[in-house]
Amino acid sequence: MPELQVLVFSTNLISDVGIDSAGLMHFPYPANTTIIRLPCSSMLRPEWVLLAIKSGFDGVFVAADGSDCPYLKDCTERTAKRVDLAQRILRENGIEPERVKMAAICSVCAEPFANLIKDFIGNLEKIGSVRRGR
Amino acid sequence: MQKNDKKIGVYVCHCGGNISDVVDVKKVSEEASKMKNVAVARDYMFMCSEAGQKMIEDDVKSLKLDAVVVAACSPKLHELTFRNVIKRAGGNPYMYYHANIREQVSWVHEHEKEKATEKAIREVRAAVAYVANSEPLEKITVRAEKSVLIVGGGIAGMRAAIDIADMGMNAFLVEKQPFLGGMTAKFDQEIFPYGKGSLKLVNDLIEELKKRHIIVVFTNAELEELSGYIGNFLAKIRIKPRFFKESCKDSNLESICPKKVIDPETKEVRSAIMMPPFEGAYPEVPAIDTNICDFCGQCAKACSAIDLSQKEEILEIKIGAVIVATGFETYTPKQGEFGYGTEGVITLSTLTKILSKKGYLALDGKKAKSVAMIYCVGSRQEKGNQYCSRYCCSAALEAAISLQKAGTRVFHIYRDIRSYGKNEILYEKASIGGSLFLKYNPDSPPTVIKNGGKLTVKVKDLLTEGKEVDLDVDAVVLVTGMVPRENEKLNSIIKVSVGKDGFYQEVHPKLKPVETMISGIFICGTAQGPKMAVESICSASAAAAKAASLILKGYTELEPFVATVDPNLCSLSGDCIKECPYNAIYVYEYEGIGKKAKVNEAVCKGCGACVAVCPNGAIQLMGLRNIQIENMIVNAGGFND
Amino acid sequence: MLLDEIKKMGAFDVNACCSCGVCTAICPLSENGDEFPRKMLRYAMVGLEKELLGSPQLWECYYCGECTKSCPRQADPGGFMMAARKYAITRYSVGKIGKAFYNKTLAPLIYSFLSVFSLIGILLISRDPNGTAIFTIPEIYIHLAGLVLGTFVIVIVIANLAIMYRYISGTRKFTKNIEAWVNSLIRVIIKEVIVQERYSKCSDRLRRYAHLSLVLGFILLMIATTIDYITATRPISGIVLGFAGGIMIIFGSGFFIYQRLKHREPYSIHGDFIDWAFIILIFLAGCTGFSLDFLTGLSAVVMMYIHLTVVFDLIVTAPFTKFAHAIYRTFALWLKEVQIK
Amino acid sequence: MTKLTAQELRDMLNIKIPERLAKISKEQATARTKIISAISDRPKTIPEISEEIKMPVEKVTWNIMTLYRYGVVEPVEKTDEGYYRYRVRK
Amino acid sequence: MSSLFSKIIERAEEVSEEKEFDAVVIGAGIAGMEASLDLADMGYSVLLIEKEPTIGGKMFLLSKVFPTLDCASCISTPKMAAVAHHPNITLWTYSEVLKIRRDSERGYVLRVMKKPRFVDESACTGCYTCEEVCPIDVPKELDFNLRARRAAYIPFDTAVPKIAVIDIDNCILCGKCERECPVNAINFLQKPKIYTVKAKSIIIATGYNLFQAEKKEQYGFGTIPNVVTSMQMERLLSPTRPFNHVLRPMDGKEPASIGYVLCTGSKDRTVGNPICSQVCCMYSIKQAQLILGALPLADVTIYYMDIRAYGKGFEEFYNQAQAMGVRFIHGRVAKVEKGEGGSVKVKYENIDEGGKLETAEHDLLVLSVGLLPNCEITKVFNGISLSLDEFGWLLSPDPTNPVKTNLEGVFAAGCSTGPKDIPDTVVQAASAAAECAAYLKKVNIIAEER
Repeated sequence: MPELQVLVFSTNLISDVGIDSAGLMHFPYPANTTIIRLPCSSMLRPEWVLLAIKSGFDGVFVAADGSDCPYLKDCTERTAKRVDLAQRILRENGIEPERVKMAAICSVCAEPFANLIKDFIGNLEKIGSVRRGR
Repeated sequence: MQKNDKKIGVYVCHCGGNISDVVDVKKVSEEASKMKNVAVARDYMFMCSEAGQKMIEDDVKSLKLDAVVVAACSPKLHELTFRNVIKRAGGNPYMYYHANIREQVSWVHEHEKEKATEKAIREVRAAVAYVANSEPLEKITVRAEKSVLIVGGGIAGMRAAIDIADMGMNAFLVEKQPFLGGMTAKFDQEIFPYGKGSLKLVNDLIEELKKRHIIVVFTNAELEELSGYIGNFLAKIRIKPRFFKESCKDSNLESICPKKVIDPETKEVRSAIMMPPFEGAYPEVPAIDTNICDFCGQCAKACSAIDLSQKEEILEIKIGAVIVATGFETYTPKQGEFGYGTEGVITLSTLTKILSKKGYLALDGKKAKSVAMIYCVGSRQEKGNQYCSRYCCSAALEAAISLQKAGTRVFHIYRDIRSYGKNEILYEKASIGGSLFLKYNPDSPPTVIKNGGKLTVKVKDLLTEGKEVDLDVDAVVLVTGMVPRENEKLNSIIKVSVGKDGFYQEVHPKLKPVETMISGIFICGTAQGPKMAVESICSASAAAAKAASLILKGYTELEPFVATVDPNLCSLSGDCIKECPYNAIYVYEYEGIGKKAKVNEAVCKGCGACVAVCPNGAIQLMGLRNIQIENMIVNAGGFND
Repeated sequence: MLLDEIKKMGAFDVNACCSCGVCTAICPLSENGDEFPRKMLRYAMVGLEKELLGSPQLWECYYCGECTKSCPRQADPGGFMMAARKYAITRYSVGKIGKAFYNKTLAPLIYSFLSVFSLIGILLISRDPNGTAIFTIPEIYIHLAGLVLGTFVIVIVIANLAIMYRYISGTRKFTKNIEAWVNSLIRVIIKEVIVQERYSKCSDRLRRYAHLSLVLGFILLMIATTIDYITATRPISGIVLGFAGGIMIIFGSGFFIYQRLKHREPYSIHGDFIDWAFIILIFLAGCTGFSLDFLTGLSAVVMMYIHLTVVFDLIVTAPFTKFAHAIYRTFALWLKEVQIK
Repeated sequence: MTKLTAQELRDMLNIKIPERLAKISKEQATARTKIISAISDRPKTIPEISEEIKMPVEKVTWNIMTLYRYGVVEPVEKTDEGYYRYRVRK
Repeated sequence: MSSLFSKIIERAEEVSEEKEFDAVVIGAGIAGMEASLDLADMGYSVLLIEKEPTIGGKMFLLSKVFPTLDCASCISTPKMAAVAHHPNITLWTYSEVLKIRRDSERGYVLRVMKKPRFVDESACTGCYTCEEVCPIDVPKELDFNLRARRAAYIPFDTAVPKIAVIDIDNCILCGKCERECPVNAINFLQKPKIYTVKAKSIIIATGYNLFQAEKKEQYGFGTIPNVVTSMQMERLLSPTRPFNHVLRPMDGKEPASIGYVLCTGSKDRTVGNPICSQVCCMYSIKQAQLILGALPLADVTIYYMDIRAYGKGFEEFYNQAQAMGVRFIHGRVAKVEKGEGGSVKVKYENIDEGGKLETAEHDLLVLSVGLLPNCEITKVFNGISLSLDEFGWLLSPDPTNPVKTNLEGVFAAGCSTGPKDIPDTVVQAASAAAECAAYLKKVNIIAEER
């Protein structure tokens, strides 16, 4: 089985800082992650999740801003809407909706991020890779 | 597809081993050099160094690179650095992507060197995909209002206002209380080593303030609303009436007022009429506390200067920047915390107030012969405030010196005496003056017992082999620290983020100590964290300097990362307009196309919320267009190669 | 208050102490379990009088000044130890008589009184039964007077030591083995009185020799006097010993007087009446006693009177003045040896 | 070839080179040669080199680290005692 | 012995053309750079003078900085680059202010000497060839003598400007560098140049001196091997470290146990410095954390008097160090002695543990040296005097304006007025820039009115 690959969407001002702080404090998490920064997690277009899975990623983790978001107070709700939509799209395409997950990562959430991403990858392992057929 | 003739340079930083100890940087640059459009890929010890920058600069010039990728530390540190490098080399600074392979790769995957290298390659691949689709952007120039709003009229706020005025800008100073001076005016204590009292400091600043007519002071006023963006903020200020047209000669006014209340801070009885609290206070005109006053009108009968018909006003002002100097509050111990609530147990702030008035401490009319001071109350706690409040050790020592001068013996029950810098002299002075220092372990804190009118402090003194010492004292002073001011309303207006300790969070303690995540809003003084008076003043003028370097020119430049609508794709679904939290999108009549959505660039903050909801992908973020993200997603993994 | 009492005796700067522990760690004599001077300072500052007076460590210090030189706050811990010893002498003394000697007006009065008293006594004793030769003294009277005096002093010293023992036994426990007590005493007398081994750990060598020569000088003189007394004549052994003892005392006390006048070392900077009285009396005793071997006739007699007066002053006041440290130190070191850890 | 400016300055100011410097330069050169030859057969730790060429350890460390920074030698492995072995960089 | 450099100084030539600036900033450490950048951003012309061949002061030599643990280079090097490239900043390195006098018309007039590098600044590419061929090894000051540099050298890998310089007092004028230089940049005939500079205002950012550890004889620095200063340790821990790892300077062994002696040269009247240096506690705690990162099995013990973790995030950082296993012992080290096999013995009283007298042995002992004033600059003031406080730091007489000195138009930034950590330094530097800008505005208005 090829190693699972996870795409992480982070946000410039908050969750990316949180992910950085995991680095600063040396909280390890699996290396089979790739991180793409957005300004705010509510920018996520649901179809990008499908695109990621189709491009070979086994899961998408959305590190949302949570209540710290400097742009929007209701950032979490908005992002949740996008992720709901993304799950619907995945389902419509015959893909497990569990492949996308969101969580609010604050700018000092070093350990929570490391744990969440470990859990997420652990869950994905149960589903397996999307590239299993290849 | 996009035109694919872009020349890209990829630069991988070792960060002096921070990255290269884990990531095989040579391999990353080798892989990068094989990527599409990459003209050159190099690695170097310190990309951010002068030599590293020069390397990129030279490459951009000689190889005519269109775009650059640097894989190094977090973009929060150096994205700007490298954008400037490209600019210097004559390129467009936005044809750039900063891949984070330190915080997000080498520092977290130390034990998986190969996988870390692979991740770094993926990050670089995504970055190359990004810049391959990037296009030159220009900064958005916005005219900036050469005036600054300062929130808080304590020493920091006043200092900032004076500096703003002196540097050639208009200053608006807003103070919630009826008088200027803030906390410093309440504790008249000598400022070491200046030999000047803090009240004198406040008075000096007020005098300076009064000299400058360019400074507009609003007391009894609050920031009600803040809209706009750097250089062009619109602030609404709510000014409560003072009900006094001018100063009133009759000094009996306070007793005429039938309403009496115990002031929560001074614990003294006062009326609804608030007289200037100290000589030289500003404004000199008294004010009526509307929280208490029931408009019985008795005072108005006594004094013609009182006009109870005054109404609240709301003022709108245009400003270019905001400096937040809202200060701190003192920690109030919980009932029973080190005997708090028992008679004779007071806080440091109460003690300083008493000392500034009387010069000695007397409870029940008798001068206290001995006083025990318990340090770190409300600071350095395992649960509660973890931080050190910085000023309290020195302030307590200063108070001890005054007490000793008045013949009172002082016991200091402390954890660490933090009289840093020149304040060490205070520690020495207090010591020589007869203070006894006893060190306690936080695991077995001192206890305060009141037995038959006698206060006893029991402390296990680490300095004396941990022996339990009983101190019979006349008073116990709890050396209380600073806590962040609770100001939900203001926080929701200015939207500056708050750190774990509850104080406003600066962007970076060393690089940007007074800047906030919101450009154009600065923090200073104790609003940012505990500080001594002089340090507060320094940070205030630092904030003024930073505001000046942004708006003094009369214009300011904004990053071009704003949303933009392709009117040809727009179906005017209205989703984006609903989605935008800043009301930056409106309907606009495009020539020859008709009514479509349009973005106000200066108001747009570039959050991208609109991007997600557009059914047609007509609205996109400059610098992060959908095609760029999509290309990053498709190429990052390299699974399709 | 305890600290104020001690400060009166010379610990002027002790308040500056911030408990960094350098004094204890730099002290060549301080050892694990019996640390000083910082602990002594703390006892005094916190007001733990029993702990302070119950600390044999007070007597371990020779005031070499290392602690004072390295004190970052210039709190003069060495000076404190000195003052604390003075305080202890007053507290250990029967009926707290010792306190009078540390009073700036009382002390000179006491000394004057004692001197006059002794002179009169000597004159009285020296009266010939025939009433003619006033200035010839039968030595037997002198020796007798000395014996009475000695007994008196010894009784007081023992009483003082009992008080000291009570304090020290309040802070530590001692072995019940008598043999150990005896062995320790011998060991202490040889090592700490005769050889002064511990003192060699202090850096100032000359000072150690001066102190050692003072102590040995006293011992030699004591032996010489005893020989004189027993033989009732002046055998050559007694003369030689007396001669040597005299020189040693003059050198020792001369050295300390010189140091005090120079005011350079920490231990010689402060000093009040009682310190000066003690050292000058020793010096005088040495000089007068020594000169007796060279003088004849009337001058010898006058010198003898002075000598006797000085020695009288010294011995009678011994349990209450600095002189007492010799016995307290020996006792403290002895107790330390027999203590159960 | 034109005269070196170094030579010109020497002549102009009539400079004699202090013996101290001449000695340093000679000593350094021999120290370096000795160290390099000591590790040419196999990598050695600093105490080993010091033992072999009879040079105080402090001096060997100083020179090894200088040579390391100038890229002449490199560390190879760490011994159990916590010393690194150095060899000449190829 | 008159040095060669002094002979060359005699050859200094005056530059007749006068230069004019709004502000002169003396000292290009982090404070000087910050103040210069702020003023320059506001549009004022700034001359930044640094006496060393590279700017950066002491910060760029540090490893990582507390309490955020980001690398010092990452913060200071971009600032250095920004200073070098700012259009409003003129940067003179390797230059000394000889004299400053007041001129009623024009503010201040300075005489500044640009010392010769003996290298053509415009030609040098910083290729290191001269350093490689130079036969003279000299202790490298910027590595605190832990290794050598050459008489011809480039000060530092991240130096700005990255130009070679020849240390003429250690040069034997052999000419090797001159022959080998690929761009023929070396020129021994360069002379010092003396400029007259007019400035409306001056900012003094001369920073601090480190306490010279050998002055505290009991601690054995310079006589006992493996006793190092905290600055040397800082270098050992930094990514540009002089050694291949964190090793003992005596025999290159990896230290298994490291001790820190706090308050070396601070809070100590025996060395004449009664005040606290403000940063030693924190940098020692930081170094302890870094050591545990580099040598996970090492024991680190910190001997302290009071831990002064007073700033934002400091207490949390201190707690973190305790959680990582750093030992904190309350007790000032009294004496340091040489132990077996290069170890170092320290004697102290463990005060909080019942006041026991203890001796500990460490592989490496770090003396956390304090900060002392570096206010030599006051000597160049001619006809006017710049006041110092009782501790020798620049006097700041007015708490309402702490960056002001006793002279009008002269401001103090950073550590010149007292010891400070980096955040405070940066804040104070910006503050000095603000006050300076306010002063310049006033001066300009007066000038216009005339």
